[in-house]
Amino acid sequence: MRPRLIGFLCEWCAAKALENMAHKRLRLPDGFMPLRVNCSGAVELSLITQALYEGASGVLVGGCPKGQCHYREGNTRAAIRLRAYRRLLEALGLPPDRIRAVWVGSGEGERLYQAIWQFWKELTGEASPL
Amino acid sequence: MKKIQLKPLSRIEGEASLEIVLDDRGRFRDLRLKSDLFRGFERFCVGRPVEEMPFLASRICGICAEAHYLASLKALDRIFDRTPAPEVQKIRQIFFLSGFIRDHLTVLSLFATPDSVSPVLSQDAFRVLRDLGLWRDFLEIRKALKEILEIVAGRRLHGGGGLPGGWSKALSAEEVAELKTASLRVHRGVRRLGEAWQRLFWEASISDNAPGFKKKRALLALSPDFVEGQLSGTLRGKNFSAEDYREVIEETESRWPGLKVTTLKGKYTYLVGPWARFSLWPSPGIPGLQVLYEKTLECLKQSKGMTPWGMHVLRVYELVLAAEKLRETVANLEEFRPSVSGISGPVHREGIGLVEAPRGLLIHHYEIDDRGRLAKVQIITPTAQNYRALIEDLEDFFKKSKKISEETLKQSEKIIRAYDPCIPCMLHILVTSKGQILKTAKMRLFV
Amino acid sequence: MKKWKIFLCECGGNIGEVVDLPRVTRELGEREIEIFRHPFLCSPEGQAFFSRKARGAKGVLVGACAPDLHGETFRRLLREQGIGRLQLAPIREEAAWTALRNPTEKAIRLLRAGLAALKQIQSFPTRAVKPRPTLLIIGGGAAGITAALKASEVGLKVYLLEREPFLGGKALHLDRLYPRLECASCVFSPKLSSLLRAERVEILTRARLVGISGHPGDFEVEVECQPRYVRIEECHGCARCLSACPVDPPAINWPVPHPVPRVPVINPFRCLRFKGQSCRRCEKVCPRGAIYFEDTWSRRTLRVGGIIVATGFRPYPVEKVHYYGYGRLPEVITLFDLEKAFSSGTMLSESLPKPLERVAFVHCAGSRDRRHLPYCSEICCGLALKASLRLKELFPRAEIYHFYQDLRLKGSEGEGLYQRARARDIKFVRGRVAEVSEVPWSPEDEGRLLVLAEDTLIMRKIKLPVDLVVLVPGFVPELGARELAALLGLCPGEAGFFEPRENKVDPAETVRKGIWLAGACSGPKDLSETVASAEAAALEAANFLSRSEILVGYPQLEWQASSCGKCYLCVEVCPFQALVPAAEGLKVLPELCQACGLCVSACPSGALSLEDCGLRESQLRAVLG
Amino acid sequence: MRLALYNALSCAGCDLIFFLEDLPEAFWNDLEIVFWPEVCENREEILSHLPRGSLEVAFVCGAIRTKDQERLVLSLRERARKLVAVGSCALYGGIPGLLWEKEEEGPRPVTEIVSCEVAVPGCPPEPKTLKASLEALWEEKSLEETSPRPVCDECPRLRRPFRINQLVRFWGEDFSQGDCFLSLGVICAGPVTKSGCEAACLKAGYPCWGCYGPLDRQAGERLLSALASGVLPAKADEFLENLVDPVGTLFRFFLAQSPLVRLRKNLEDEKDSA
Repeated sequence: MRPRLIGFLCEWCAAKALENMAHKRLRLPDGFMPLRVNCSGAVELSLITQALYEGASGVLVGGCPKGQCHYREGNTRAAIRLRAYRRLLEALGLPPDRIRAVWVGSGEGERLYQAIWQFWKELTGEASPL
Repeated sequence: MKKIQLKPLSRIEGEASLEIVLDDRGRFRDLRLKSDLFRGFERFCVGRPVEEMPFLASRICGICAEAHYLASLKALDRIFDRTPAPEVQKIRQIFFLSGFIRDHLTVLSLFATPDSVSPVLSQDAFRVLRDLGLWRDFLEIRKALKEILEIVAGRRLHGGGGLPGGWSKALSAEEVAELKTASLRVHRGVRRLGEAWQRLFWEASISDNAPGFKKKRALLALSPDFVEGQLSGTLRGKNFSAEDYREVIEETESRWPGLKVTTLKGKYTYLVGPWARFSLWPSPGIPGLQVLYEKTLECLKQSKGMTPWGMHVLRVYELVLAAEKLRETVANLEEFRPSVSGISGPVHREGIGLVEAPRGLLIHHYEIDDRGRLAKVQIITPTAQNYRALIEDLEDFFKKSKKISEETLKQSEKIIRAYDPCIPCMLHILVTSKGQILKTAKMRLFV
Repeated sequence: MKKWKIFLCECGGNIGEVVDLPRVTRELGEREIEIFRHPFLCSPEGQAFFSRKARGAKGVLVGACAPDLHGETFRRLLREQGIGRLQLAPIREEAAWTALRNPTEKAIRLLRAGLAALKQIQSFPTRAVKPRPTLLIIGGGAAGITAALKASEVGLKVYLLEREPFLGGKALHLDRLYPRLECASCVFSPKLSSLLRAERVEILTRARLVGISGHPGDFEVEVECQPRYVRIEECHGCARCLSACPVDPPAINWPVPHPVPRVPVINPFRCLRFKGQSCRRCEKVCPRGAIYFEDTWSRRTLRVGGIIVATGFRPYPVEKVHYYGYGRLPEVITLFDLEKAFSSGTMLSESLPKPLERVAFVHCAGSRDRRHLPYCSEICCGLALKASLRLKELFPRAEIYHFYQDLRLKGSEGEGLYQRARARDIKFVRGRVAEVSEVPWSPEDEGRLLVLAEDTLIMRKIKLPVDLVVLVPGFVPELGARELAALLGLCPGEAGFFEPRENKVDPAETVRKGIWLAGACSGPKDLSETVASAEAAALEAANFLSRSEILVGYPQLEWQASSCGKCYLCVEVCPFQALVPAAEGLKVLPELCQACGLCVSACPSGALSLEDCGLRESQLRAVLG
Repeated sequence: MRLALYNALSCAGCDLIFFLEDLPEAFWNDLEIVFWPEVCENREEILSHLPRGSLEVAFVCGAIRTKDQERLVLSLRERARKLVAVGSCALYGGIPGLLWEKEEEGPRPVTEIVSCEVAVPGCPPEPKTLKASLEALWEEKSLEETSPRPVCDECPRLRRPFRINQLVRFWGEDFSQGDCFLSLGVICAGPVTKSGCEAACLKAGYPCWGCYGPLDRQAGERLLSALASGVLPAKADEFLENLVDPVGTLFRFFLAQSPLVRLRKNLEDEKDSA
């Protein structure tokens, strides 16, 4: 089942968005592994390093839209943190594009799906069947 | 064809081995110095914030860390266009001299002294020092130096304090008082040890038929002080001076394809270090030192040409000189509060820092990019500059020896020790002619 | 020996037919694990099965639907058994319904991750509290008023928060109601009056929410009130001050038809006193001494058990659709301008050009348009039709045209309304209006507007000179909705309307427990729908707040003194001020902590950890392995 | 006591000859130096004549880069009953570990090649640290590390809640005393670094460079995470712009043991095999 794409999804927005799409029976790549988190701002960078090291081809962090964090600025923190982390990867000669973020509300499942499939396509060449 | 390996060479700074190739009749054909100590500072320091460089430079060498630190700091002074205040200069001087004394102390006591006693005794340098009654002074000076460095730089090794044009560590009145006591302890100990060593080495040079060095060598040193002044040198009996090291030094291809060594312009092998300093510097004019100066001079005159023991005698002189300077600088020191401010960034793109490290002229040369990161780092260490002379002398020695015996090998190690090579210092300058750093696999040659 | 127990729900065929559950059982099987399967774990029979089988478990993993749906049920059942550890793996949404090729494989990995998490959690991250029987309602429009009435009737204390000086919202300006054309104020004003009589309702006007902390059942909210300069508790509403005011129209006034509260408000931008003059006329005539010029901005802290959000909607700012000329051409008005004019009676007097010979209603002004509102607001067609009938009543000789895309008339009586309009000779043209222009087509039309459109039924271009254009825009969330969403942690959808937890079956609930939605803040609604949704929200709130106890998240933020460097970055990072510096280093205030984990990811020394909510490396390994 | 010491890949600053005045008395009892190139004349061959477990203690004071170095360390491990890793190069790869940023491979920590009974962190270790470790070794105390504490524990600077306005380069302002460096925007590795140095650099007016090694394996990412959490959102762009050297700043002493550099190797291998 390689490759794997880990999705750290905020349980307030992104995970909800996924559920909404699931109710419409819209499909995601098998290698996409959603893991629910309290807040995108709670995703520790070491966990991302760990994910990459353990074999994830990519990590997608899904959080609430800008200004809409349930914890006020968790998503803002996450955004800054991920940008800094991508810079670190770049400096180490690692592909920064393996780390992405998507900011969606619970009603914006389509954008979440687009982001996942786009990422997946770039990782594997397999395009969305939708 | 046969190979003899001295692996590793004993009692030098850092690990290296000597490989001697003999022909079928057991005569010398070739030699190689090898080491695995390559770390690549000039490569991985690129991209680091320039202000971190003294800190990184210190890690090049644990033996002469203070010299690297100060050379780097001086390069930073240039880049940020800052002139250190007199008080800052004093503190830096104390920092540097303490390191200098510690370095010479290590070389003389642990590396050189065992060679001066009969081989039976020379198993373990600590025991030799104890047997000779030098141990207590040795430790006492070390303790005092440690105290000085901790006060001045926060730590006894790889300490900090350097800012462009300044120093970050404050010195209280009590600390200054402590420094004074400690510097006196150093001075006292060094004086005692110096006398003992002069006697010891003098005797050794008579009883030991140690090989001599080539007499006429070009010499190069920063003059007239360890940390200040300009380059001066002598080549074929003629003196010259220069502002910029690039006017006098060039890099040339070595015998081994792709590797570069430094020579004076015109491909002259040259020497840096105690011999160069002693020859090029004016007499110090410190009253307490005059006697020792003349004795040393005489000592050199009496031995025919320069010998390993002669080199060590010069080191003894420098040890005392440094202790005198340290005492003098500390005596004039006052309380200090750091007060550098208003630096908004680098002013110049390039900076060069020169100091007379214990082993000789040390050059740090940086270029930075527009975000204040190091773009080019060039470090020319004394060991690298002396390398060609060392190899020449070793080859001469082996060529002259009819047979390569255990004794010959011992003598060859004495030659190496007299040069006091510092392997960690040296092994970050492996640059191929294409400007690339050699990787491990190819890096079997000690250059 | 106690075992871990895994429950797999077939969810009818939803999971059972897609995921090979026997294989899942085989692959997850271990000595320490017992696995059960049930066709409908959430059914009464399934719950009984769950309770029976879970007995004595070390911890329970449920592979079923999304945690929000039945998580609470399973948690309650386990609590009865004294079992603290529960982990949910939503294999229905995350595997059965979404996996492209191999849902079984994916389900196995997700269950493994769940198991890894289960093995590490310590206990329930919850505690039981008695909710406060107090309700905060944000928004004093039709929804807020209805909810307030209903909630007070069942015995809840209600704080009704309104941003404006008077209650009523958009409903105040309605003239007639769709589809029966009854008089809006006849229907609505009794509600307003009963609110004034209602017990336990405290009205806070000119107020807005600025802060919230605490948890469902016991929120602490901070409210900021703008000064009214009139003491509500003193004023009797005699209105003497209105006529005493030298400014015209009066600077002290109630500029709405049915002011609730019946207390005027001083507009400091118009009042002479605030312009530095010494006028005190209103103060002098007031028999109650209610005038209070020194009034200032104030803040209040309220403790409430739950919150109903009823912030409503507003029409799309149609001036953005520049080719319709709103704001530029005086004869272009919106449906709401018209409605306001009707309700205040100004329609009959001065404001319209007479004679009114021809009027065009331009439907979908900005709606169903990617550049403006991509969606249909559903209720505007009916409102427009209703208004055109009223207009016809007032100007029987006027020709009325509706330019529409699709007429969407809701309810069984919508069609009747349409037939009535046809019978009154109101004309319908199917087609989008391209432009409203003031440049006349022929000299006799000088001074009239030109509506350019295409009749898509007969495929002919139309250039119609008219005297009045009524734009019918769609609806967007009320101003400040996004800020409120951020404050409350609600999830707005793409259009900015708040998303209910589940659209169909839980329209009043939000993702946050203890916060409900009423009225048009969750999407455009007409009055009847608004009232219905407000009643639903009130019912949900009453139900929740009258429980004897509820389970709330009890965050287990752990602070390890030995690793802490006391940099106090966490203190600043915490959005809820739940961390404070203390003599021993740091103090965690669990009642303020929301377990968001921001401090955990900010701590450089790893001194903070969320025992039960944190994501773990073992979970990662389970999905990656 | 039969003893061996090998400096491996290092600046030689952790060699015990720098600690002579601080070594515990027990060190000198019946000292027999078998291998220690800096102070005795025995060559490497001598080790091959020694039976397994015949050395009481062996010290390794640097990192490992070449096969020869690895061989020597393995041979020491085999012969020594106690192996002591001294200094940050030996434990984490140290400063030379930064070569991993520029090359496919760099030096590796000794602890990754052989197990060590005692680990003495620091660049160089403070005498106190070394002495404590050696005494524990002599007394056969197991050196189970109590959970390490950050350098901040010993730092004299003033701490209070803060946000980072912008990153400040350490090039000349007077920082000799005052508030926590992080709160001033100067990147300080103190919070992610093991204590034991008594915050020597901080007391000398310098931020911590991290020489005592990371508190745990996530230290680099943690520091970055903390900085990103502290920076004002409006200043995020400026912050990223001023983070000129993320690798050196975050992983200064322990890049060699970061999973990220291994990851790069994995990715390259993947590419090669593809």
